[in-house]
Parts: sequence; C-alpha cells; structure tokens
Amino acid sequence: MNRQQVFVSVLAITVLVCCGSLLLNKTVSAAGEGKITGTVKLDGEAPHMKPIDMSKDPYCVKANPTPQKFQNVVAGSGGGLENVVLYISDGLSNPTESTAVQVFDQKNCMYSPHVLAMDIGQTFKVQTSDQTAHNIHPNPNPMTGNIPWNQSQPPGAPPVEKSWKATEFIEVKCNIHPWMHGWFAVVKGPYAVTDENGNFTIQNVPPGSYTVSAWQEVYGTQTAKVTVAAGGSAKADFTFKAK
Amino acid sequence: MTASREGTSEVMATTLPPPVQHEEEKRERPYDGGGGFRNLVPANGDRRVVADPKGEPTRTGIWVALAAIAMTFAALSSALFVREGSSSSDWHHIVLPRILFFNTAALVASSIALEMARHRVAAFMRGQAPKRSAAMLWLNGTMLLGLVFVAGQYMAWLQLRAQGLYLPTNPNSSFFYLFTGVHVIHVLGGLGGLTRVMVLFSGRFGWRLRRSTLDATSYYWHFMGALWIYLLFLLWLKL
Amino acid sequence: MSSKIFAVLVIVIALASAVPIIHHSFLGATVAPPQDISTHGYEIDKQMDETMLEAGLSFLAAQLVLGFFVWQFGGRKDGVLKNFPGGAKYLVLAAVLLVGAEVIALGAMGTKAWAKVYFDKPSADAMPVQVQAGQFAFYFHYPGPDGKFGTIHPEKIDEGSGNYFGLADDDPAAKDDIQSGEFVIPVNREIHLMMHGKDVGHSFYVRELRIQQDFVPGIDLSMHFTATKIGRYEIVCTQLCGLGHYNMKAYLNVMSQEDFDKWLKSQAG
Amino acid sequence: MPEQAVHVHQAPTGFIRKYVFSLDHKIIGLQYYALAFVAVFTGMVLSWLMRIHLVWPNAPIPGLGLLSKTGAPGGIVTPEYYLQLMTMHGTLMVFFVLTNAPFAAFGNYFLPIQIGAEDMAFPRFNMMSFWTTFIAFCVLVSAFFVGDGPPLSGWTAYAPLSAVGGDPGPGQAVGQTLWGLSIFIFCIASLLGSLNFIATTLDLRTKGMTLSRMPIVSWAWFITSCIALLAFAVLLPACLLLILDRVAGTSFFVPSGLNISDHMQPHQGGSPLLWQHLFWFFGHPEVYIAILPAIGIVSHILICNMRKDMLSHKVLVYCMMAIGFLSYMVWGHHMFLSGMNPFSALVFSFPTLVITIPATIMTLIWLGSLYGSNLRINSASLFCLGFISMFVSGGVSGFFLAQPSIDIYLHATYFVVGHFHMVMGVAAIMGVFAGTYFWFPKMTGRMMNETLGKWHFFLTFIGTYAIFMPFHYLGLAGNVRRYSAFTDDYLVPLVPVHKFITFAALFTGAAQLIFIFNLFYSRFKGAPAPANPWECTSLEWSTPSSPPPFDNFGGKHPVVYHDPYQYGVKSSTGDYLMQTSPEQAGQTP
Repeated sequence: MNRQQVFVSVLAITVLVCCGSLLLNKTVSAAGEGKITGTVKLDGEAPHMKPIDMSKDPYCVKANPTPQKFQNVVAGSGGGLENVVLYISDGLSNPTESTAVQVFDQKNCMYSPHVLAMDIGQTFKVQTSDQTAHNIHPNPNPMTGNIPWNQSQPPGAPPVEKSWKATEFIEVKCNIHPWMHGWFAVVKGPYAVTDENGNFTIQNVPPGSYTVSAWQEVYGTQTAKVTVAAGGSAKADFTFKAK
Repeated sequence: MTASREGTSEVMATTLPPPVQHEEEKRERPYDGGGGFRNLVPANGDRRVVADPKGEPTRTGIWVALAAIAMTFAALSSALFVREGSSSSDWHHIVLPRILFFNTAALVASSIALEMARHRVAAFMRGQAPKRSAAMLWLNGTMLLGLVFVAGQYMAWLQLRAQGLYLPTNPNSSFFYLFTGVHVIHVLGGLGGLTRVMVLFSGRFGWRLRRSTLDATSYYWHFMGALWIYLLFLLWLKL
Repeated sequence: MSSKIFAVLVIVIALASAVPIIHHSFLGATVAPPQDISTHGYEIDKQMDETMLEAGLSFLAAQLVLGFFVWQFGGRKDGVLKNFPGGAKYLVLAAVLLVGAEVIALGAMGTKAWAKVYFDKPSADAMPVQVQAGQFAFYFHYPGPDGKFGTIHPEKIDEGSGNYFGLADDDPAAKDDIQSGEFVIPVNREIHLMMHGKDVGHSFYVRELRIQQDFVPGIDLSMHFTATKIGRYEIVCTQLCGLGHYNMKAYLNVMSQEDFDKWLKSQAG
Repeated sequence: MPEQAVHVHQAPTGFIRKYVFSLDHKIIGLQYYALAFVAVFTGMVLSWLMRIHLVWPNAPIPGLGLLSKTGAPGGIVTPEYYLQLMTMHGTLMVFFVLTNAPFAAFGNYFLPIQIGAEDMAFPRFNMMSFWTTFIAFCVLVSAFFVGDGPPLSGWTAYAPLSAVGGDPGPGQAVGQTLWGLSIFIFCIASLLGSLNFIATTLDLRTKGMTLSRMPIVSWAWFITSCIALLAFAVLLPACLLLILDRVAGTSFFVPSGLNISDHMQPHQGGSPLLWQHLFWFFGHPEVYIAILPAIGIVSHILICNMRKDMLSHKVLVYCMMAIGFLSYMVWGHHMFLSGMNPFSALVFSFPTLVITIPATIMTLIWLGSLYGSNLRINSASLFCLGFISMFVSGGVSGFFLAQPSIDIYLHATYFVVGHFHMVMGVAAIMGVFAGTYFWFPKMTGRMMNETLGKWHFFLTFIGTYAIFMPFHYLGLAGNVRRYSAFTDDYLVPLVPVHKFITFAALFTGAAQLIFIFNLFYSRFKGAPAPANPWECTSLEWSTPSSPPPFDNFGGKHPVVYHDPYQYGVKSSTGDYLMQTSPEQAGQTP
C-alpha cells in the first residue's frame, strides 16, 4: 500500500462513517415517531359518476379508449373511499416539514393524482405527459394569502414548480379542458391520501394526542381523536355517509 | 381640372386659365401663417392695439376642439341611453342635489362676467380705456364664479356620498359622477385658460394678450356653460 | 423593364388567385364551403355565388386592366399624352350606375336570405334546446318530458361534477332535465336554440348549418334552424373568449328521430 | 393698419430642443416616422412568432422563454401567449403604425410645406401630441413586462372579457388596464394632432393657396384629421368607461350574473354591446384614417410620375369626403351577428355597400388616368401601382362582408383577416413605402437606391399576395380566426395552407431588410438629391434646400399661382409648371 492508497481508503472510510452516522441519526430520531393508519369508507351507494365527454379535444378522445369518469367520489369495491386527505388538524406543536418534491401530472387529459396533498411551503411540480396544451388554474381564496395563478403548459414545456403559503383546499382546473379538475390540499404537518381501498398511513407522527381530520371534496371534513405512542401506530377510521 | 382635357381623346390641349396674379410678397403679410410663431408686435410698440386678423388658428382651433368635446359628451350621452336600455332593474333614480342649480347660476353668471370683461379688454386695447383695472376686475369675477362652480360641484359630490351613493353604487350614480367629473375637468381647463388670459393681459414681462386668445378662451368658457346646462337637463331627465 | 415585370406579375397573380376559387382545392385542402345541411343555407350559398361572380369579375377586370395599362404606358418617355376616352365623367357614371345597380340587387337579394334566418319566427312545434357558452365549452340543456327548463343558477355551475347549468336540486322543473356536452338533434325537425352566455362573449358557428350567432352575456338570444342531413358536425366558437378559444367546441350530432329518442332515454337513465 | 409682423423666429440650436423636444413639424414628423418604424417591425416580429406557432405549435422559439417565463415556458408559445402576441400585434399595427405613419408622420412633415406654411398652427401641441403618443407606446409595450403579460382580448378588447379584471385569463389583470390606459393616452394625442392639422389647413395656407389648389394628399390629411377628430373623441370616453369598470367597479359594460372561472362577478346590469357600439363607432372610421392618407399619397405620387393630372383629381377628393362621411354610418357592419336588432343589420349594410361606389370611382379614375400617360417607373410609382392592386383585391372582399347574409358564414373567419390586412394593412403600408421613396430626397437630401427599391417592391408585392390571398381561401373553408392551434377535425387539412402562409410571411419579412438597409445606407451614402428630383409641381419641391430650412421657405412666403398638378404643359422648366411659378403654361406641341 502506498501513501496514496492509504489516503484514499481513509477518506472513503471517513465519508462512509459520516454518511452512516447521518443516516443512523435520522432513524434514531424517527424511531420515536409513530404513525396513524386507518381506512376511510363510504356508507351507502356511491353516486353515479358520469362518463366524461372529451369530444372537444380529439387528442383526449384518442388517449382514453374507454371514457374516463368524473372523480369527485371514487369508492372501491369494499366501500373504501379514494382521494380522501388525512391530516393532523390539532395537537401538533412543531411539525417537521416535508421536503419531497411531488409531481402533479396531466396525463390522458386527467389530473394524476386527482388530489395532491402537501405541506405548507412544500414544492410540487406540475408537468404534462400529453401532446395537447393544458392550462393550470388553481383558484385559491385570495384572503388566505395564497396567490392564484393561471398559466398554460404546451407539450414539451418544462414543469412548473410552485408551492403554497397557507393551508387551504385549492381547486385546480384546466381552462382548456373543463372536465379536468383536481385539488391541491395544503395542510400543516404530516398528511396522507387514501388509496383506492380507502387505506392510509400518516408517517412521522411524534408521540402525542391529536385530532386527525379527513377531508373529502364532496362530503367535507370529519375528525377523530387519536393518541400516538413513541414508535407506535394509532388507528383512525372514518365513514362518510353517501348523500 | 381643366374642361378641355376631358372629352378629347387625342392630343392634349392645354388651355389653362390665366393664373391669378399676385405680386411677390415678403414676410410682412399680416395674415401669413407664421407657423405658429405669430409673435405679432405692433411696429409702434403699443401692444394695446394688437388685434389679429380673421382666420387666426387659435380661434379655428377652439371651434375644432369644441367639436371634439361635443362629440365626447355625445358619446357619453349615448352610453347613458344604451345603459339605461340594457337593464331597467338596477336603474335607481337619484335626487339631484339642490346645489346643482345654484352652481348653474354661478356658471351662467361667470359667462356674463366674462362677456363684460371682454368689452372692457376691447376698450383698453382700442385705447378707449386708460387702465386695465376695470377689465381685470371682471376677469377676476369670472374666475371667482368659476371656482364657486367647481367648489359647488364638489359639494354636490359630498352630498351624494352622504347618501351612500358612490361611483360604483348604481348606474345612475356612476353616470352622475362621470358626467360631472368629466365636465369639471374641462371647466378646470377653462380656468387654466382664464388664468393664462389674465397673466397675459397683465402685461408683465412683456407678455401680451392677443385678441384670439381671449376670444378662444371665452368661446370655450361659454361652451362649458352651455354644456353644463345640457348635462343638467340630461341628468334631471334620466337619473 | 420593371413595368413589364409588374404588368406580368399583376396578371399572373390575378389569374392565380382565381384558380383556387374555381378549383376548390388548394395544396390538398378544400377551400370551398362544406355542403349545406340546413333548410335556409341555400339562400346564403346563392348570395355567396352571386357575389363571388360579381366581385371576382370586378377583381379580374381591374387587375388585368391595371396590368395592361402599365405594360402599355409604363416607362414610356415623351409619348403623346392621351386621356381616357370620355374622361372622368363616364367613368364616374359607370361606377355609380353599375356598382349602384349591383349594390341594390345584392342588397335586396341578401335581405331575403337574412330575413329567412332572422325575421321568420320559429314554428310552434320547434324543439326547444338551451345552449350555454362558457370558457371554454358549449353545453346543451334539454327540458326533458315535462317540457320545462330548470332555472339556471350561475353560482351553482360546477363543471367538475357535470352540473353545467347550475340547476338546483330542489327545482321541480330541473328534475328531468338533460345536460349534455354534445348537441344531439333529430333530422328534419326545427330546433329552437336558446342561447345563454355564462361569462364572456362567445359565438355559435356551424359551417354546415350556415349559422353563426354571438352569445351576449346578459342577453338571452335565440336562433332556429332545421338540419336536413344525418351526421356529426363541429360547433366552434368564433368570438375571442380567452386562452382556450381555439379549443372551444362541441359536436352537433344529427340523428334520425328513432336514434334521437333512444339517445334521450339513455341520457335520462 | 398700423401693425406689422416682426418675427422672433430662430431655429433652436441645442440638441434637446432641436431633435428631442422639437417644435419643428419636420422633426416631429420624423419622430412619428421613427416611432411607426419601431412599432411596425415589433408588430412584424410578433406576427412571425404567431405564424411560427401556428404551424409548429410545439417548437421552442429561442429566446422567447426569457421574455415571458409563464407565457412561453422554454420558448414554447402557450395559447394565452399567442393571443397576447396577437393583441399586441393588432394594437401596435392599428394605432401606432397605420394611424401614425401615413397620417401623423408624413402629414406632419409635408402638410405645412405643401400649403406654404412655416410650421403647424400649434407647434407646442404638435410636440405634446408626439410625446403623448410616445408615452402611450411605452405604456402599451410595458404590458409585456408586468404580471401575466399583455392582454389577450384582441385589439378590439370586447367586453366583458376586457372589463372584468383578471378572472378570464392571464394578462387580463394589469395588462388589460395598461392597454386601456395606453389607448386613452393615444386618443388624447390623436385629438391634439387632428386639431393641429385642421387649424393648419384652414388658417395657414399661403397666398394663392386656395382650398381647391391644395394637393390631393393635403386634402387627404385634412379629411383624415376631420375623421380622426370625431372618431378618437368617441374612443376616449369609451376607454374611460372601460378603465372605470376595471378599477372603480362600475358596471357600464358588464352585465349581472356572470360566473367567470367560478367567481361570481360583482357587476350589475351593464351592456357588452355598448362597448362594441362605442368601439366600432371609432373603429370603422379608423380604417379610413389608415387608408385615406395612403390614397392621397399614392394619387399625389402617381400624378407626378404619370406626367399628367388624374382624369379628375377633384373627384378623388370628393370620393374621399364621401367615404369619410359614410364611415360614420356603417359601424354596425362589424356587429351583424352580435345580437343587435336584426333590422339594424340591414340598415348598416346599405351604406356599407354604398361605400363601394366612391371606392370604385377612385379605382376607375386611377386606372383611366394610367391610360395614355408617360408613366415613369421607379420605386415610388411601383409601390403606388402595388397599392392600387392591393386596394382592389382587399376591396372586393369587402363586398362579401358588407352583406349580413354572407357574413353569417364568413364572420370571424380568416376571410375577414385577409380582407382588412390587404385593404387597410398592406395597402396603407404600400402608401407609406411609396411616400418614403418619393419624399426621402426631400427629407434627407439624398436619393434612395432605386435598384434595391425595386427589389424591395417586387419581393414585397409577391410576398404580401402570397400571405393574404390564401387567407381568403381559408375563410371560405370556414377557418375561424384568433385560434392558437387547429385541433378541429375540419381545420387539420388546412394546415398546409397555413404552412405556406408562414413561409410567405417569413419571406416577406426578410425582404423588408432590403428596405431597412436601403433606408440607412441611402441616408448616409446615397447620391445627393437635386432640389426637385421627380420634377414635381407641389410646394414641397420648391423649398430652398433638402431638407427644408427651419422655416421651410427660407424667410420667404411662397405665392401660389396654379392648381397643384400642371403636367404635360410647355414651360421653361420642361413639361411641368411649379405651383409657385408665375409663368403661364404654354401649349404642348
């Protein structure tokens, strides 16, 4: 071993150790955090979601051989309700910020996901996978401090990166394709969105007692109280009544 | 152009009418354009006798300007009629503030005062009156009455405000503020013109008042009075 | 030299301009109006043909004369100046008489076509349909079996869930109403189209039907027409209404009466 | 009379007073020309961007992303940016080019000279008029750099799209307000300008210059200023109402119950048609504000180059007056399908068709006058001939649009775009080019290069036909205007035609580089111009120098002895007789 090799290997080990301790450090702190899991169900028969008439844009018709349906209420076979946003509405003193950049895609003339939940100040990217121009027009209440914007994204245009300043459920629309509408659910702290079976898991919840809220765009908000033990998992189930 | 050219298909026959003869003139022609630099100074130095000839651009210009202003108010009036026709449900009549009639009187009086002033100025210019003071007095009177009108219009606005009628409240209040506002802006322009007349007439710094300036200002001022009477009638009829 | 080039150029351009009109096909695209499918359209087409003939001939004549005169007299030096035989008087007279006659003839004929569209009242058994134009889509509203339209509540409009007209749940007239993004009509039946503007100005244009009418927000206008041919046609917006203007359209689906009844049933279900 | 005129009349010497805040009508004319020059090339570049986007919708345009991050992300034009470019193109071209170049620029420079005056009647107003226009221009262009960019409502700014604030789309917030403000300021400037033109024409004519002895182009400027005076006096309050609706919350143009982008508008009971009426009451005369000066310029130049008078240039003047008068009775033909009473469509249609009569008379007189002339071919006269050709081509399509029944099919299609671009856009610009080649020697003292001029003409002539003739065919096929992309099934087959037009537009635009080069090259390196290079009779060619001295005639007042167009006569100067020449014309051999 000459000197150079020694130097390189020492350097490598140092870097590894540093990285490891950093990673370890993170898991150590996460070890104290628990999670909240549960299921959101719909009680009763889900309203009939009409198929969407996309005939005004031939591209969209071609992209969807079987017509898409409206997504205001999407219930799974077991009654699980999709696209419900779960967040901690009370009891959280010092939430950690989410920093991951989420993607809000415009695909086959629909928004994917239909509801994008995010933390205050968390950056998200709006991108298009379509070969037709889309328009992104979120319509927040100006009183909240969120600033509305309205801009289009032709195919090939770079993604639009944005974030929101205040908690709000913001409806987003495409002015070019009026059936396209989705939601930016801006909440404070950890959050989750239900999957197609209505299941959710809110990660990274510090131990404590909380009020968990479930928000659905048609049925509104429900709350439940839970207590999370350190490293443990609490359960909260919700049931919305079909109108 | 020439009759002889028409009708003949072949060879040009050009029997032109004999040109009107003018002797070649130099620049002392009193009615030359002067390209706007008409600093006419009497040869004997007595500014009081300055009078400018017919066809003076200032006088023409003011008539042209008045035509444009009349057109503007005609457009606004037609807007009023169309707007009234478009929706009768929100056409809420407003009671015109009484002070408007007092203001009208002030404006009419100021026009009379300006005519008096014009006579005095003419007398001074012709050398019949030795001093400027009489004319100046009437000009000041005109000015004062004009200011009274503007202040009175402002009072009318305050009265409307007190009733809770603001610019966007209903179409009637919108049109009231619009008409009175645009008119007052024009009146303020007239007051500016009057100030200019007074300053020029004062004869300070070698300034001099040309007759056309006074004429133009007074035409404008009388027009503002007539316009106001028309507007008052319109507002009374429609709002 | 330049005068000859100009003369040839003008004549070539004039003749070339006429070719696509006569030929109807230009670079592979058809430039003629599509076949008319309405009962009133033939009047408009006739008017268009007449005008095309007169305007086309005037156009060709003027350009050819221009080219010819420039060829003849352009660049001429020290030639004997001549005046057009008859001078200005006869040209003015010709213009007044010829164009005047043309104006009166076309004006009178055009009035007939215009009257057919706008002055004739819709017949009593015309089928009422409501259309709403908004940024950037047309929606159609059928009254359903009760023949009554539910009242439009602009504040209740929600395109995201298909309530395009903002119908109220508690409105009895709205219960059986059909809201559709497609304009489906039976063939050979007069349609009485009631137009409602939701936001800004729009226009309703169907080339094949030879109809075009603006939506004026605040004023509910109406139109009536009869489609005579089964098929699917595009309805487009012709009044600049915002960024999605280019994509504001819907389809007009002309069906046989049986198909139409079936469609109504499927929509009501 | 004891009074005597003593002129205090010296040319200013400082740079600012001489070239920037100048009271000299010639400098102001050049300033207008420069402004129109900047505006026309800006507008042309905007039209290129639009054309490129139409046929290559997803192609990034280099550098455009820097101008607007949201409008053209990565250089790809968004639908709203297309409309914003279109609005700015229309506004720049109509207001700052077509109103400014043939009317304000050439009019300012040559009207006083042609009638033998030293300057305009109100030089200070003249200066104010230009600088106000300049402010209007800056305000308009600033819309590119604020908020969401310029408005997207088109140069016609139809309410309620233009009157409700930011809800209906990007650019409708700050951009639209700036647009309204800019046009408001522009109206004031144009009113000052028209006032000046009218007073100058009526009062400052030199001795012997009776109204009937005025050259036809001076008549055109005079008639235009009369039209402009009344037209802009209507647009001014219209813009005021629009601004009030936008910023003060009044409801002149916005009706109740509008749901725009899920926002219920607070306005009550306004009338969208009111805006259209007020706008088109200005808008139609505006078309003649653009074309009448060009008609005058072209007739003036043609007479000189034909070496004989028009069959009757007075009839041309009467026709212009008739057109000016009729222009106020026809505004409704823009609104046949707008939902106004269908009877009024017929009422508006008739005078519109009647306008064809004076237009035809003018065309016949031009054509008839060409017969038997000694037509000199140079760049200026070629552009005049090109103008006639364009005027005819654009004019006959007006015949279709004047009829409400045909308008049902053709309204708001590319047919309309082709029509007004030919007759109002290209024809007027041809007039401006003709004027430039013709008067350049007088304005600079140097000749423009003829070879380049002829190339410029032929390429422009072919190019403009290649652009605007196919527009008519697209319109006949029902291609709707103001679309930023063609997604409709029936429009897709027309895209090759659009491609052809785009190539033609790029080609024609490139041909203008010849003009720009010629303009600047000749300005500095052109052959020195003789005093009267075209052997013309009117007063602008009798000034002692080129460019004319500060007071135009070098301390003298010209005296006019003749009607303006004494050609084909025998005189000591040749086959023409200057208006100022006291000589009596002899017979031609």
